[in-house]
Amino acid sequence: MRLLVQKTFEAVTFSDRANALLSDNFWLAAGFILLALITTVAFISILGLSLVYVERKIAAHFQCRLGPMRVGWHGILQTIADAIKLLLKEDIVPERADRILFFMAPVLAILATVLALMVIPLSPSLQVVDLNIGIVFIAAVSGIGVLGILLGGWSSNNKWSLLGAMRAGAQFVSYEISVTLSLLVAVLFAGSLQLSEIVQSQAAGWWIWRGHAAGLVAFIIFCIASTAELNRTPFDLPEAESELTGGFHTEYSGLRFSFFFLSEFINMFIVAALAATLFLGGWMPFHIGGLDSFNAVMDLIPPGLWFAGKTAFIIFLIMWVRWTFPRLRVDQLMRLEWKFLLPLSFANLILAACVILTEAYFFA
Amino acid sequence: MGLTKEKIAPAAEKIPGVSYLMTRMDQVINLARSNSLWPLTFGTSCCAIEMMMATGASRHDIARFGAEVARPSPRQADLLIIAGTIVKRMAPRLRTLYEQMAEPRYVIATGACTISGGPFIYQSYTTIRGADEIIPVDVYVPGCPPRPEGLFYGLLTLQQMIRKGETIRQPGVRRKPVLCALPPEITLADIQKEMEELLKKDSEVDVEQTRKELAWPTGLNK
Amino acid sequence: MSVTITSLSERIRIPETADSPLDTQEYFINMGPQHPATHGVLRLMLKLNGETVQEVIPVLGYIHRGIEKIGESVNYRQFVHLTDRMDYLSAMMNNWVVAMVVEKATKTELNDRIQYVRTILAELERIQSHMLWWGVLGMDLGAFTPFLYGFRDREIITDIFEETVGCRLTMNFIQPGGLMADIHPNFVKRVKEAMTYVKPKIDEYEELLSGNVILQERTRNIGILPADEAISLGVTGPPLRASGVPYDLRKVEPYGVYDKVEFRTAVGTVGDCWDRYWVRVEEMRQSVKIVEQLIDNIPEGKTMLMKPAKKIIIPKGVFYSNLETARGILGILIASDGVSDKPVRIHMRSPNYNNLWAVDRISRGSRVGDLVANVSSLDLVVPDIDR
Amino acid sequence: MSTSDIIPGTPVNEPLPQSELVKSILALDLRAAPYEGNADCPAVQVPVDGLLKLLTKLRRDPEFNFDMLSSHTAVDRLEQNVFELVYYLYSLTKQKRLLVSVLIPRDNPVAPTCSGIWKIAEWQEREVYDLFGVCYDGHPDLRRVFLEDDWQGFPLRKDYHDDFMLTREPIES
Repeated sequence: MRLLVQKTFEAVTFSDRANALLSDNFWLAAGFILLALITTVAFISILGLSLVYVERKIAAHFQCRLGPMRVGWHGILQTIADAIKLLLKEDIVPERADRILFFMAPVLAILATVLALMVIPLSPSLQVVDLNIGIVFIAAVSGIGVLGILLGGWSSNNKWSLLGAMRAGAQFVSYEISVTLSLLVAVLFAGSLQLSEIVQSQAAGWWIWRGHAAGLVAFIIFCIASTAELNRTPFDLPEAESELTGGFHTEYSGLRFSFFFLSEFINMFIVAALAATLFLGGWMPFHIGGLDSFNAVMDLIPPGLWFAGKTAFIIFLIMWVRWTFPRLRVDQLMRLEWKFLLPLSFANLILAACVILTEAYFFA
Repeated sequence: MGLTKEKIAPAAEKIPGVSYLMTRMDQVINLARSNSLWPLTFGTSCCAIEMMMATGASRHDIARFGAEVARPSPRQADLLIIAGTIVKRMAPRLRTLYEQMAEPRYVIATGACTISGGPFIYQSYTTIRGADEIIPVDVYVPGCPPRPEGLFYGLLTLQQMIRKGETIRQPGVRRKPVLCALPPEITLADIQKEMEELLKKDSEVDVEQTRKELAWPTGLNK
Repeated sequence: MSVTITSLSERIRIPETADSPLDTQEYFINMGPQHPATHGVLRLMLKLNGETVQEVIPVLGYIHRGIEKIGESVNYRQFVHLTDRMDYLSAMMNNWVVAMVVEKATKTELNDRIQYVRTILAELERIQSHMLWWGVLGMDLGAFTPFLYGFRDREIITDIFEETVGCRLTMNFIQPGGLMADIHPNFVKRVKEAMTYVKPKIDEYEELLSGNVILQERTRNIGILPADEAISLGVTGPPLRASGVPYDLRKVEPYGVYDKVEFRTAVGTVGDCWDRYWVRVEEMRQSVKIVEQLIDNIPEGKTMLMKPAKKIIIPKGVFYSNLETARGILGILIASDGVSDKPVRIHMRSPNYNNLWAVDRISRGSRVGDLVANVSSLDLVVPDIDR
Repeated sequence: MSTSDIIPGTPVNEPLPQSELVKSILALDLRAAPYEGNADCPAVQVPVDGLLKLLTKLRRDPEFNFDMLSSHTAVDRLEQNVFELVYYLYSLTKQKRLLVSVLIPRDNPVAPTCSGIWKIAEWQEREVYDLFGVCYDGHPDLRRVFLEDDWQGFPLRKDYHDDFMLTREPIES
């Protein structure tokens, strides 16, 4: 038994632990998987609720006001009240909607989110599953999310929803290219598709500065393009309030609307976490190659904290942009991607390849 | 009265403790609902500016009560703040908007026009004399237009009403409404008591039936 | 002579063209009457081809209260408070135009104190109206924060109004023959404070929004309205001046004490959304300048020249007055029979009703997003359109 | 009503002296006549069949160049059984104002449209049609603007009756 526990905790990811247990005792493994499931659901809900709260508070302080104040200390329970209310609200299905697709759409949206969350290494010992094709997996499953949006907009049988969904589809397909190209830069640097290995490869320095201009440019492109994928200002065309009423989720109410709402915020976390993992070293502390004493001091801060700090910083950045900028127009959005970001991404990829060939890293 | 009691079979109440639990659950649910009133962005005229002042302006900031998440789509909104005059052409649209909102839904009527027709009662061939001719109203906020503080008072009154479980309605049937701006010494309970006495007979009004019976109030001429 | 009367359903009928299943078809979509972009209950029927706007058909009447009909049953003093509820963001100017036409018809000479106070109040109203517009334009283009900044600064001016007038929005202060009451003793001090507060705020607006690349992209060369068409379409106010016509009633036919102050008329060149934006921001600056010139020199005098107990009876005939509100030229026509203290006919020439129809002209061929920018740049107040 | 009710300063009704503008319009010989009533700006009156010709001349002739139709509305003169159509013209270049008045019978209220001269006339005429029922011949899109298409009657007419409308009884002083 002791050996088993030791084996379980030596394993890095949830799936490895479950495998380790499964080889020994089926019921223990089943219990472990159940526990893991509950933890994941709780993690997602708490993360979503706190992100909504943070967003509302940050927005309020950007706008010289206070934000939620009445429910709990400084309104800290506000989003819980919102969640309970949304869960118990009447669920309306429009008469002429396509019922099955209408039900499926929010589930697909949240499914994509949860799947993408699985592979992100939160700390060296906390990761659900460490796939050797992690990046490809993320790029693949995040595509399901837009399918949910498209289905939702189409099945609502509402012209505004349809317009919003079509915008979302066009936007996602376009910006996915830039996102993938900037992901490739990090893959080139690290020489692996496995996320844990990408993090390990940044032990001597984060790719954002170790990879010269290529890393920095890839990071910026990734931030811009993934903000567009998140449907947030200045790219919030699919749900542009002043243009399309509610966009693709105009007809959704109650629980199903909260699924869209939740997946949007968890997606924001995923994008921030991915950016942190690929370019800012994930849970890896701030290291400078060669300065061993400095690195040792940095190692004192737990890796989970490093990861949380980096992710929080990028989330704040995304929120800052949202509450500052106006919105682009549809054709301007497309022009930005196809005429500016895409060529830049390709050029950057070639530059990254040159950097690798010449091995001209900082602190190699 | 409450939500859980409607859904759970009465037989379950006989089990000891269930009744207590349900009451507690109702309280929690009502607390959550009262603290998360997302308004619909709806406004027709002057009152809408004061409503925007209340919801938007940093000085007043309705966000403190958790009600700043203004939803443009009626499906996701809980609170319909009728701000501004309702005319004949708008009336069916207002009715549609109300029907598109998901239960539980609450209505605040702000301003003289939505309460009675305001300055446009006489000689106007379109103005509806009070939004409650069209949809049931929970709280009235008088003023022309009411100050943002007045709207907050209305919102807080509505929150109190929800916590007491007083606004759950059957479709098509409505309770008599409560006026929000009370003088300081009169409490909500007093008004309710008085109303119950006065309106014992028709404490629940069938909207369709009343409309048929009640012609336009010609008595107002005097 | 044959007159055919059509209906809305006939107007929006699209002929069936089912030649090939691959043909794209135009479709109508309703923007409003409950839509965040139309600032109230304006309904725009959009004929779209994909996202390209082919035609805009405004459908009105969702807030038509029949103010002109009510006006025939009340006297002139009573009518003033109805005008507050038309263009509630220019309530002072709306009051003033009624007072102006009655004073013109009865040939009442006003003293300087009344004129000075009226002018100052009107300019304050113009500043707060433009502030609100600035915020709402930001919100329509997707930037939510300017909305709150505009509202925050507007409160400062609303406070001044509340102190002197007793009301924040619907003023009912400028009455035929003078003012409802004298100004508050704190008025001069508070206005000076407000002006020192507002001036740097306008620069802040410019920093926050005007220089933004996205705003420039969204407004430059969008919704161009050439000068000759603007005149033919009866467009007045900032949209007309943005098209390059320096027509400002405050300059052309000075009323109040506009002839005693020095200010410049902001004139655009192209007539696009950006020019309309710029003209309004510049007008805020000019209004601050006007208020600053006047506020120290308010002369003494009575503030009400007509005894409120007496009926106002204006001579038989047709009288017309107009002035420049924050949105354009507001005219009032009164037909009187010379006997009663109520008009036979009272007609308001509302600036918004006449500006609205330019939406179709400037939005054809643009995207839905541009349409929102166009509607916002015309700064429509729907109750003034419908009356 | 006694004379003391009239506030001091009210002038006695006296027609305005004819301005230069009115004189030059009368000289055009387009059946225009001086305005019969009292107006506070230069005003002319024209029979309904001469209206379009006069307005076209006023718009196109560089001497007048009235390029803006400032306001157009109708006045219901019930006792004379006519509608008075009022056109307020404005010239931006010359900065002059002119009132053109037309009387049309109440039982057959038809007038020519001037939407070919000023674009805004199309919508100002629609408003007048909606509220007074004045039909404009040749109007491209004549339909109700404020009220529903199936509305009965024209509310701003003096004899309009509506069961819905409340009337205030005059307060005796």
